[in-house]
Amino acid sequence: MSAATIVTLPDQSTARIPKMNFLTKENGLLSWLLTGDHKRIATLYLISITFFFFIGGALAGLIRLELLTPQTSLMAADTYNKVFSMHGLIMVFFFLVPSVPATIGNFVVPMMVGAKDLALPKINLLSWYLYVLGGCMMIYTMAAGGVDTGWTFTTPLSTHYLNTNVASAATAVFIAGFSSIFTGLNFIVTIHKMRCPGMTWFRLPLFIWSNYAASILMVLGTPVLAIVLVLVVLERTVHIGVFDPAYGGDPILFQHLFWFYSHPAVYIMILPGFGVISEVISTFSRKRVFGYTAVAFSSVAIAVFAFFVWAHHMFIMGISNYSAIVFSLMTMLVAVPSAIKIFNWAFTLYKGSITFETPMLYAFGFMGLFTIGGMTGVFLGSTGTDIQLTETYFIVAHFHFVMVGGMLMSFLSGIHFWWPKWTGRMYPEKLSQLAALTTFIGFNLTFFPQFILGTLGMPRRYAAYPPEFQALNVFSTAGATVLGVGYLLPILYLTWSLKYGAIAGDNPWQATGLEWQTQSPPLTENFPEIPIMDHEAYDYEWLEKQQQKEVASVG
Amino acid sequence: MSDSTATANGAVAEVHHEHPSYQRHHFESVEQQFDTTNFAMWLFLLTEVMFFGGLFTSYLIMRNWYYPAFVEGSHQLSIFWGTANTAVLLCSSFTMAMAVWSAEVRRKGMLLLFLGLTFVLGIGFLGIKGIEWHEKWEKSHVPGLRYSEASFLNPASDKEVYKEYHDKPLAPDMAAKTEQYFFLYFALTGMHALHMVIGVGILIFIMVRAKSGAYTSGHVTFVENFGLYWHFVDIIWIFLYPLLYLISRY
Amino acid sequence: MDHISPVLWQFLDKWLTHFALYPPEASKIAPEADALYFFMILISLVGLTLVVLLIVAFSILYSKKRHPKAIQIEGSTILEATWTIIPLGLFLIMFVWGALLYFRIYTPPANAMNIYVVGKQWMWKVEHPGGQHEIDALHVPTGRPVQLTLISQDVFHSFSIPAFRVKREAIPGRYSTVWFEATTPGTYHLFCTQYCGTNHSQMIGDIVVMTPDDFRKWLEGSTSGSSLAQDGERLFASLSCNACHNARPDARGPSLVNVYDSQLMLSTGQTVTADDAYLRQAILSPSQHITQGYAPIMPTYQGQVSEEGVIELVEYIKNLDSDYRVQQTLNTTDLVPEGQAGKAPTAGQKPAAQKEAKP
Amino acid sequence: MSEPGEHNENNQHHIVSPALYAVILAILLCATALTCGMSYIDLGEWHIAPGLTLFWNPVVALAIACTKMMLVVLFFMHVKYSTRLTKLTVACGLFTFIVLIGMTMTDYFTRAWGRW
Repeated sequence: MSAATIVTLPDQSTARIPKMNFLTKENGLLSWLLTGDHKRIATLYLISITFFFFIGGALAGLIRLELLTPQTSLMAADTYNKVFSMHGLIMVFFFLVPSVPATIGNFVVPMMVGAKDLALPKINLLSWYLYVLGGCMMIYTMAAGGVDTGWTFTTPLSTHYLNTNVASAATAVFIAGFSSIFTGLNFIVTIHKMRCPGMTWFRLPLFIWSNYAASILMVLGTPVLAIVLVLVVLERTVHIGVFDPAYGGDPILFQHLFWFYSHPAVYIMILPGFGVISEVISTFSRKRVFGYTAVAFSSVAIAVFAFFVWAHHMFIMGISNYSAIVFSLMTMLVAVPSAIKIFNWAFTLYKGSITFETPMLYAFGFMGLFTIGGMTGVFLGSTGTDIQLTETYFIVAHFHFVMVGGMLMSFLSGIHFWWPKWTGRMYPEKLSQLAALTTFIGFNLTFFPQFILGTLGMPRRYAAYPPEFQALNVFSTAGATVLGVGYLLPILYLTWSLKYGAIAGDNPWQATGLEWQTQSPPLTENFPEIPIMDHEAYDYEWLEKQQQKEVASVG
Repeated sequence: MSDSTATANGAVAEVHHEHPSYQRHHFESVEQQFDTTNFAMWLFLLTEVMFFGGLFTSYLIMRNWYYPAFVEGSHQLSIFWGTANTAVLLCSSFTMAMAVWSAEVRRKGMLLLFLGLTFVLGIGFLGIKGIEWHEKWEKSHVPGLRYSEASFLNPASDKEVYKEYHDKPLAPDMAAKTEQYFFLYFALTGMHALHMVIGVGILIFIMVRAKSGAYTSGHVTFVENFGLYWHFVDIIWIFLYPLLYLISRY
Repeated sequence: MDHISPVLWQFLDKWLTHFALYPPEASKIAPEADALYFFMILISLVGLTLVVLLIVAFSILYSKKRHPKAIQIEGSTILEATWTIIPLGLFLIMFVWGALLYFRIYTPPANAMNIYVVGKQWMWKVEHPGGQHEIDALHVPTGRPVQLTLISQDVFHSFSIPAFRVKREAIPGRYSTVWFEATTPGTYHLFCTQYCGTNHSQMIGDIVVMTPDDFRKWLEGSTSGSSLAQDGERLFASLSCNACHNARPDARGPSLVNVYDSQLMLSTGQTVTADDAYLRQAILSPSQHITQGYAPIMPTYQGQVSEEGVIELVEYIKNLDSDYRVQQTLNTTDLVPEGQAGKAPTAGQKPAAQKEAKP
Repeated sequence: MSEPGEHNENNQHHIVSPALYAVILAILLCATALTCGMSYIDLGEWHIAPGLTLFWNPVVALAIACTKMMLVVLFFMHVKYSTRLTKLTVACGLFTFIVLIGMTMTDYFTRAWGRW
């Protein structure tokens, strides 16, 4: 063990990947498509969301290219509208929502609670099939000419004024929504009912707490999105409905119902990311997370408050000003738990023994970017500043700081962190550190100028813009190129590592979670026998004793 | 959620205790399996509550805004069929509860009888709903597809309803809002009927399996969970009935 | 600039000459909005610096090289309470400050001059009370509060003037209002910021702020010949509104004289203020707005009158302070002479004091 | 939130007797008849404040519906005999449902207060 790293790998000349593991258990395509194993489903999810991430990313690239010049020089305005709509729809519903829960969560949640599988393996598989079905609908939508509603389906634009493929896009989101409901449902049931003996609620890793909170939001929020999309499609078909102002309907009602899901949805996206960060920070500073209870309950608090803040998307849209004040106040309250988390993570480092492997670098990136993203969220939650900043690039920048700077950073952090467990092999450390750095620099170059653009008043969703905004847009596009490289690198070296990476052994990070106490890649039912949890979460002293015992018994 | 064991077996040879064939591999005990699936069903019902929640919210707002239109729209519904349907659905809930009871006390004949009764009542409900919808079509009260405001602009022309309620003619702009009422009527009852159709479909599946004795050997989970679903659909109707049918009948 | 500048320095030069971190402050509210904005920036910077400092300092002090053995700490209630209460306090300050600003921006003063704005795919139509029509442009004077009454005739649009720090959505089917008082003459951007379909990015325009003198000249120079109220009068006549809404004893509809801004008792027993929004609703969906003592016989004008038409009617009713006008209303030659246009009537609390001069 | 020892205990399946089911059904049918009958009687209204009136008919109808729902939930759906977790789940669903409707209504009911 060198001084700069905690990585402990087995002797490479003798080490082998265990012959029996979930990847080698059965062979053939059918054994994957009909599997009930959460780890295989997680793998299927990982492949499919990566696919959609790169489609969404390519669309983002097109957006940035178009915005290089003030005119609509690369594509016509309606093409641009379709491109950003598809970018939003794909990234939100087919990448961000399922990203951490359906891949990493699916993979580690049962292991962390010490179960053989998720409670409902077939529902888990069904959820993946629904995801794929929704994804196919989305690809069909794109092939059939796209949709240009923006990802928010704003009525009456989406119901009466567009003749693009709104119905198929709504169906795609509807189906993907049920995929997300089933994942959330499965997690809640698993966390309640499948914990191994000794695993009390306060011995659960924080990753479980945050996924639990996100799952509550999925189960309770998503159906409202489903019904609102049904109403939109109905209104498009029969040309009458409750959102139609010409017939006495109220378009703001759509906003209420849509944001009732879609605001909690951003917590669905970010909460699991919080969980990853808790795991990573603790592991690489060799310390129990500072104020475990506070961090755990702050996740639950976010989940509860999330349902009281949705109308902050509508401050200037004509809701009652009294109502706006109430929602603004609740928004301020929901910001507090996030602040608590940030400081608790920072103080986890205090008196730790810190090393700087790739997951930790991503986690540091996350903390910086999420602080900016979170603080700018307060700008938008405060009614007065919201008037100036909403619907401009400030919103775009804020959202991307939270979602890309927060969620994607934590997703990449988690992927690197659990990669050895997943595949049994290490990724190349130096290259991945480079990728983390590239991503961080590229990200800031891309999205920081957008804060200034937004403050200057540049509206979002503009295919063409006044020429004085060009300089900052050029910076942003340049940054996007760097960011693109940062995202392509992991896909290359992670694929490479599948065959050539160093053998990782059971627990390369010396982490305490139950998932690290089994072989890598794990067995089909995770543990040779159901573990008994006899220590607190993040108990590094327990781990040390355990290892000494093993050494002693081998000796 | 059937009881076949498709889950791949553990790689390492595990020492298995004897357990019933319907116990899924990743559970430690039958009780755990029952608890888990039962809880999952409840969570699924939560999503259903929120699914209808969006519709109920829309309904409440529109009703508040266009109360006169909702009153006269509601007068167009048949209170007889509506009440009859409520009774039918409540009875089907009772027979479903009895079916679960039969499974628990392991009486196959009784189980089949009560499942059959539930099925018949479910179909009966859908049939009555069909009659009502057909009547709406005949009277041109299907929003967007076949709609006429005649019964509201000139209630006297609609003799049967007029005889009973003596509705005053609605102003033209308010008469137009009756379309909102019927839009919500069809959205709410349509969504409810869709759930009934799914329920009846699963009921057929259960009856087939019950015939082979699958649920009368101690494994009642699936019947019990389906019962929860069926009662939930009943509860939705319990609210739809006063909200849609019983607006200002005096 | 049709193409990307080929030479880097040209680009940098352009950037440096145009460089700005925030838009010009051209309205009375702008410095106030900026004060809150900069306060928030300051707090954010402090917070960010604190987090980064903590991370960097701890990373150096407690790196594995320096600090090979971690010391387990469970947590600290005092510290956690600190970073719960301090952010909460700061957020609450921002909340109160923001709310005060919000109410200020969305509560027009009583003496504001009213200008109507209709949004449609994809243009802004501006209607001055004096009858000046503008498309994708808005001329306003300095030193005078201006209230905009916004409506959309199709989808959501949003009327945004970054230099004034104000923005308000134009909602289909409902009036919304916003106000500002311009301070610096010049030309500023007007954007539609709510995505509204294909040519969303073309729905832009200019806000031209002029000195009061220039503004008066502009009003006189761009008059369309008749004021909004006069257009409304014609429409009122052609729709035969005066058949019922007259002050005769046997009138089937309530008299509209001085109705604007008065308290009306409705047939439902509610009392409402007859403001712009009420008048609009009463024209388009009359049955929900029946004045007590009248039968619900008024037909709806939904789909028959355009949003501009409704605005003209509202403006006409606003300025109606004698039944003489209603009686004479078919006689369209009997109109207000030109030159009154400069004194744009204002939507205010004291209708009698602000009426156009009668012939 | 936590449910200590939820693995093994509390699984004594409470089997409700058919007689109780029949009684519940009878009450439900009576309640249906009652709510139907009540709708033909004008129960009047309560003027709480100018512009804010409470009509008793829908209140009574909804109260009866809620009672019926409670009976179905408690007995037909066995919640009365279920774990605290199930009860909490039901409560959670009702709570979110009320938040959706209630918080949306805060907007609609206060729009009339101001001149915006």
